[in-house]
Amino acid sequence: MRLVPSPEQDGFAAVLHRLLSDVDVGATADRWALGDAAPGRAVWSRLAEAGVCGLAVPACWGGLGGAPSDLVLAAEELGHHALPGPVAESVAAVPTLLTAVGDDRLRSTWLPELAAGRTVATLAAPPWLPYATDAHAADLVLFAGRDAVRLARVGPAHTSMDPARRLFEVFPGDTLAAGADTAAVVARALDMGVLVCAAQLLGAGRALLETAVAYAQTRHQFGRAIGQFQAVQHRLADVAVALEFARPLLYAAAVALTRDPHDANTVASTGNDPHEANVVASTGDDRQDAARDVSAAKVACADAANRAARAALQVHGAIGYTREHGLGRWLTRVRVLTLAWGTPTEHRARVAAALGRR
Amino acid sequence: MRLVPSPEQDGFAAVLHRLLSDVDVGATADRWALGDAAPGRAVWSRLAEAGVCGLAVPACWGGLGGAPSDLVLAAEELGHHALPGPVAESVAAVPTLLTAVGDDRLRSTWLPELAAGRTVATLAAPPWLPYATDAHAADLVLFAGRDAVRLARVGPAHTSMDPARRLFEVFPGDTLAAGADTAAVVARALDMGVLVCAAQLLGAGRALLETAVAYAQTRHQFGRAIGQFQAVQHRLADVAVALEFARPLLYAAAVALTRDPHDANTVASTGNDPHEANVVASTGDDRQDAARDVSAAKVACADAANRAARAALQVHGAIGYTREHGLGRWLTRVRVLTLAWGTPTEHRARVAAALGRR
Amino acid sequence: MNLDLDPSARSFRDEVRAWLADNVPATPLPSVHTPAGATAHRAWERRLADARLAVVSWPERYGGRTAPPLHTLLFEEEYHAAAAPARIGQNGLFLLAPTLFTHGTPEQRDRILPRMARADDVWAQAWSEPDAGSDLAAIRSVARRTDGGWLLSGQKTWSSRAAVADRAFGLFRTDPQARRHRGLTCVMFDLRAPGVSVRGIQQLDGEPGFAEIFLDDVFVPDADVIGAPGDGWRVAMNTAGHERGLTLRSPGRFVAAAARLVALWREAGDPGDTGLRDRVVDAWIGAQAYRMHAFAALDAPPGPFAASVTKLFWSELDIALHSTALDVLGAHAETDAGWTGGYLFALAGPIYAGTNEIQRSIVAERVLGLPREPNPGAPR
Amino acid sequence: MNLDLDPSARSFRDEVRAWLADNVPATPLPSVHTPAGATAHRAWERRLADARLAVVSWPERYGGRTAPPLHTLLFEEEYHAAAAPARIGQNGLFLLAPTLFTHGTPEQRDRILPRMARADDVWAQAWSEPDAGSDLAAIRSVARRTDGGWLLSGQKTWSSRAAVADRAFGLFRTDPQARRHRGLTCVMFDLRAPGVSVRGIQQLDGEPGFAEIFLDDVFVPDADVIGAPGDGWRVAMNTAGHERGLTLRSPGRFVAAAARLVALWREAGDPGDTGLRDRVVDAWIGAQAYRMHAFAALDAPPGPFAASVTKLFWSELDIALHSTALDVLGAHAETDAGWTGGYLFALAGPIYAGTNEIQRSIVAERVLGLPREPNPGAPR
Repeated sequence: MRLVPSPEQDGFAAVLHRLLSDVDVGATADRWALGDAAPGRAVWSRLAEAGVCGLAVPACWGGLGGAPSDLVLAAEELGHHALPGPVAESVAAVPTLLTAVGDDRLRSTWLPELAAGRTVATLAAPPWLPYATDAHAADLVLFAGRDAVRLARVGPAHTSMDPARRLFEVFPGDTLAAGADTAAVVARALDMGVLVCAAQLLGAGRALLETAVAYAQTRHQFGRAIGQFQAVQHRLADVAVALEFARPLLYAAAVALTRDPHDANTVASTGNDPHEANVVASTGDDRQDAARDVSAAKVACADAANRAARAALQVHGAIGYTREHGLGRWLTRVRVLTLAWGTPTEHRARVAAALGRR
Repeated sequence: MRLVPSPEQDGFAAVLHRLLSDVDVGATADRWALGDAAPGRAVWSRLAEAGVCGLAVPACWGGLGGAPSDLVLAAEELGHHALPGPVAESVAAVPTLLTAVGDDRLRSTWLPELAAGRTVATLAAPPWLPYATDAHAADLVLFAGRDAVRLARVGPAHTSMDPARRLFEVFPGDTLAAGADTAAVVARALDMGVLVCAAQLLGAGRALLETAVAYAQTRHQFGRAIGQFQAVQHRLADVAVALEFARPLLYAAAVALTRDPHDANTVASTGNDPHEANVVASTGDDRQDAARDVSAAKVACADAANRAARAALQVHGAIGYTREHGLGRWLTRVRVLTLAWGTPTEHRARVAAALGRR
Repeated sequence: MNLDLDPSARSFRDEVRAWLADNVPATPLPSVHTPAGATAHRAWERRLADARLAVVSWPERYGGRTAPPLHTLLFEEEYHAAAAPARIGQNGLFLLAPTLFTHGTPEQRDRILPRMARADDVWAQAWSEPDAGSDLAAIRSVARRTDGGWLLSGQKTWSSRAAVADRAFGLFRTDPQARRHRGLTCVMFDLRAPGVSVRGIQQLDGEPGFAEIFLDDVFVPDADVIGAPGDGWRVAMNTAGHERGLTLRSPGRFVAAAARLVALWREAGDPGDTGLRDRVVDAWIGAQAYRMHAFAALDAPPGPFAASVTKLFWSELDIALHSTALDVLGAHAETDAGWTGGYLFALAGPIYAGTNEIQRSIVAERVLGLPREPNPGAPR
Repeated sequence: MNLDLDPSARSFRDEVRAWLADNVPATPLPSVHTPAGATAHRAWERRLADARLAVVSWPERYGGRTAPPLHTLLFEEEYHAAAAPARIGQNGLFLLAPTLFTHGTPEQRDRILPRMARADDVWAQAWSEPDAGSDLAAIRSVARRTDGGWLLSGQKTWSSRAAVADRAFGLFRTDPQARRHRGLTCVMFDLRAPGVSVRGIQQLDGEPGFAEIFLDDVFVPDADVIGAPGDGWRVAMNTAGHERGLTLRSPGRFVAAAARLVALWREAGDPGDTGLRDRVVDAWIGAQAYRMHAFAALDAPPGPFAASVTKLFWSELDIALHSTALDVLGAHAETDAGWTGGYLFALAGPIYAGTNEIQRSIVAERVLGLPREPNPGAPR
């Protein structure tokens, strides 16, 4: 991994973009919102065929043993299309957890199924994830405490501001792993989830900007395209700047997670690119560096995506405020992902701690 | 006092505006910056003749016994012209202190002189005022602790970001008053200073907006007046909105200070206007209400003035960045007054305390 | 919020407060946009009208009390503080009625206002069209002259309340030769008349608050034209001022929302998070500013474009306030339908009643006096 | 900030760090804008040049090391982290030199660059005129053909470093018939030549960083024209890209400022103020973002208008960073000349090198592909 995607990674992202463009993700999300996960699970299977679901699963368990940067590229496309479902949980956090905790029986049961897209997993991990997202559509539900990983029993559901999302209370069940070593694994697995969440936000922000630009090019008022008005031009320019400078933080966070020693099981093989090593600001504590850089990426991607959301709605006007138009799928997703996987305030506090003061 | 100035108050403001327009305040400020207070003191005398310096001095000590709202109107004009000098100290805080503490000898010595503009006073009151502003040009320097008022000895000077301002370290000297009663008087006197500071900020913000509008009307680039570009139009519109909604908070704060019982010595006579009573949000604790409303006004006026400053500089471009143009007098004054007399954070904390939580 | 009021205002305020305490339903009514909800809200309006609280500022003959503007502000504060039901009649009460007081005939007022005050007639507004959103002067719907009246044809959209309303008012082109602002006429029409069809539009917040209205040779009598034919733009601008200003979005609404935010923060906010505290404080200050601004306006009547200044302020305040509430709730926010619904509704604020971009241009050119943007079709 | 580098980069970085530790003056040099300061800064540049650190990316024949771009980024990081002196030669080194590498002749490079690298010649830029600020194409200063060269006349303003510089470069109108962007030519001239007078302009931050230049039939030979006569706009746009991008305002500058802000906050900031903490963190994140963006650009060369995106980012970051520092200091801020001076200088960021309004229009139209604003004289 470098701070720009490799040609192979760009190709992978392009494949996913075509795959999701061919699917009616909007209709899938509407069905998902009604509690019908079948079309969504079908998309999930196709994504698994393309390799998305096995990126965080080691090759020995049927996965691809990809790097965090591969996850970032994939998640950005999933966010770009506002795909519903427990993406960060099932594609990143849970496989990372299961790879490092428990026993081989557990791994052989779940990891190949996750990689193949036949199993979808979700996760509660208070305080960042007080609920398990979309447990109704998941086959495996975990509960991660600070230093323990447990199976979870699913409780009552809550509707979300994002219609294509349902949140479930969970109760801790059988313990899979506990203790000091587990704490480090949990921290790393959650950071993988945060990384994927940040990538989804960046992708969603990019989609919102693209949609707003396209609309501003064609919508006419006062005898000209609204994209000719400075108010529209300058607002979208600011969005472009925010997205442009969030992306390198996201890629840098992926590099930092690659260097994190708790990564041994999955991506150690990618850590030796000399160029990559050039660009990481190291304090000598790889775990803290990774936490800091992941948090910085989440803050910046959420900020950029929220700017994009506000701007895109304002450019669209009333039409963007209708369910029918579909812009709302991105608007609500962005707001929800901003507060999930750690709020901006919580992530800023982590950066502050790394800067030497809480 | 009502939430809009009376015709008499508008007339008073107009007199001050003419008076200060006839003076070359810019040249006065330049001399003041060089340590020559004489021209500034001459302006001060003329302001005293117009009644400004006696507003917070009771009639029995040679003043006008004006209401806080009168001070607001006057201070807004002084801020509008960016007059140098310890305005809030000498016109509001120190007379309020001296009226309520110490003995008649002290009052007879200082209050008539202050009202006549022959004496200029300044004040240190940590943490809001760690230094005494412009002590080199003052005849009386006080030090206000939480529950004590002392004379101050003047120490080393520091230059300020605002060239027409010099800050002096002070050391507490003879005690003029101390004790629980004094604490309430100090709190009220400082709030009178904050009120005047907020009014200066609002006036400065208004001046910055006026200057920017005038420049945008005449400066041409790309074949048209720059005020025809939406980027300029919309930015200045936002400044106008901020100023428009800061003003009623300022006037409401003046009403709240009028109702504060510690006001007995100076402005009790104006507290019975039935209309005025309509509009004050009361919690039953007049001191806390006054503190809350003064803080809200300072926050809003500082915010509006800072927006005005940023916008005015941007509209002017490089010419506004030169000393020669004079815009800088308002730019630096606004920044300095924002942090003096309590920072926005400190004032928000006071509002929060009044809302039931620190 | 206690106000020390003169005896008349205090007595009015106390009456309103007591009546609301006795009468506001303990459980919220169903959504105003559903059939059951519409029925319940109409019944609520009749109870308000029976207490002579529906339209306190109107003359008594139309159901009001000829109350001074101060009383209207106090009524709104109490109404929102009590979390009383949404006003199903709001488009009539706050937009059409002020227009009729200015531009209507005595006959129109006598015929329309008493029924409006009791929600016997619920009104929708029908301004926008698919190609005339921000650019309202681009209206294409027409009113053609016919015997004793006009025949309306065309399509309206973003029509608030139309799905549950009885009647609507809007702008139609009566002179097809005239360009843009000219040749427009303000017309009232029956939403159940032959030739009218209404289709609800579901909003982001889940409510079908908007509708499209399709009109095909819908007859309206001359008596239902407001102002002179061809003078519709002037009439509409008068209405827009009310829409942008404090008649539709009164300070009481934001003062009540800020009080709820403060309560939420005290209950659920991280006490160590001073950044959050500062944003809660700023929302409270903003609501107070709007409130004090409105009280001040009682003594110093605002200028002709003041509603644009006001609209910019409350629409941004509303978003900041609700956004802060979501951040107080943190990871739990997305499950709180009350605050998330309020947030999504707030996001529409900078769009409806004339986008904030339009308002900023109006403030710049009409209030500040900046030179006009070179613009072939500005609606100002 | 430790970087794990490949051996060549590490060795270069270590050399730079060690040299700066040994050579950066313990007390800051006098202001570069004073005569004494200019002399001291020229001497400093010669020491840098003697260590072959003045222009590491340039070819060796001009005084450089032909170092890769990564080394330039590392040099800048070390230079700013060491709080080394301002570069008196910056307008030449970072603006004119890249222009000469693209548009200059070998003769010009041989003649000009070695002297520039040693500050034997200090260069000023002379773009703006009183009526051509944002609208650079409105330039009126002329270059009239004469025997063997050109005669320059007119007035330039906002000329950085002109008060202490030896030579300057700027745009002049060589074809009086051509309109706006056409008929302009990029010319170098001697600030001490007959017919030139320079007047310093005092800035808000107290420094005379700008000057006005008055030209009255100043002779320049043909050899001092950059590019073809009439092709000046294209040459100038190339220079402007460098001015807006990371050659003039490198990430190292902001990374160092953010580190100083973090240190200030740890030392003087209220530890209970999480709002302040969040702003310090945002400034640090912003500096990191710029840094990572620059490293990424080593592998994926940026598009033609990337410098506009970059300029918007660093100019806003600089203001936020310094504004936060003032708030860390609170009531004591105004007496801290270092941070207040930095704040005032940051305020100029959205103005110079093309106002941010111009940059936003460029990003919207050239990067995002929005339709062009109807504009008689856009310089893009």
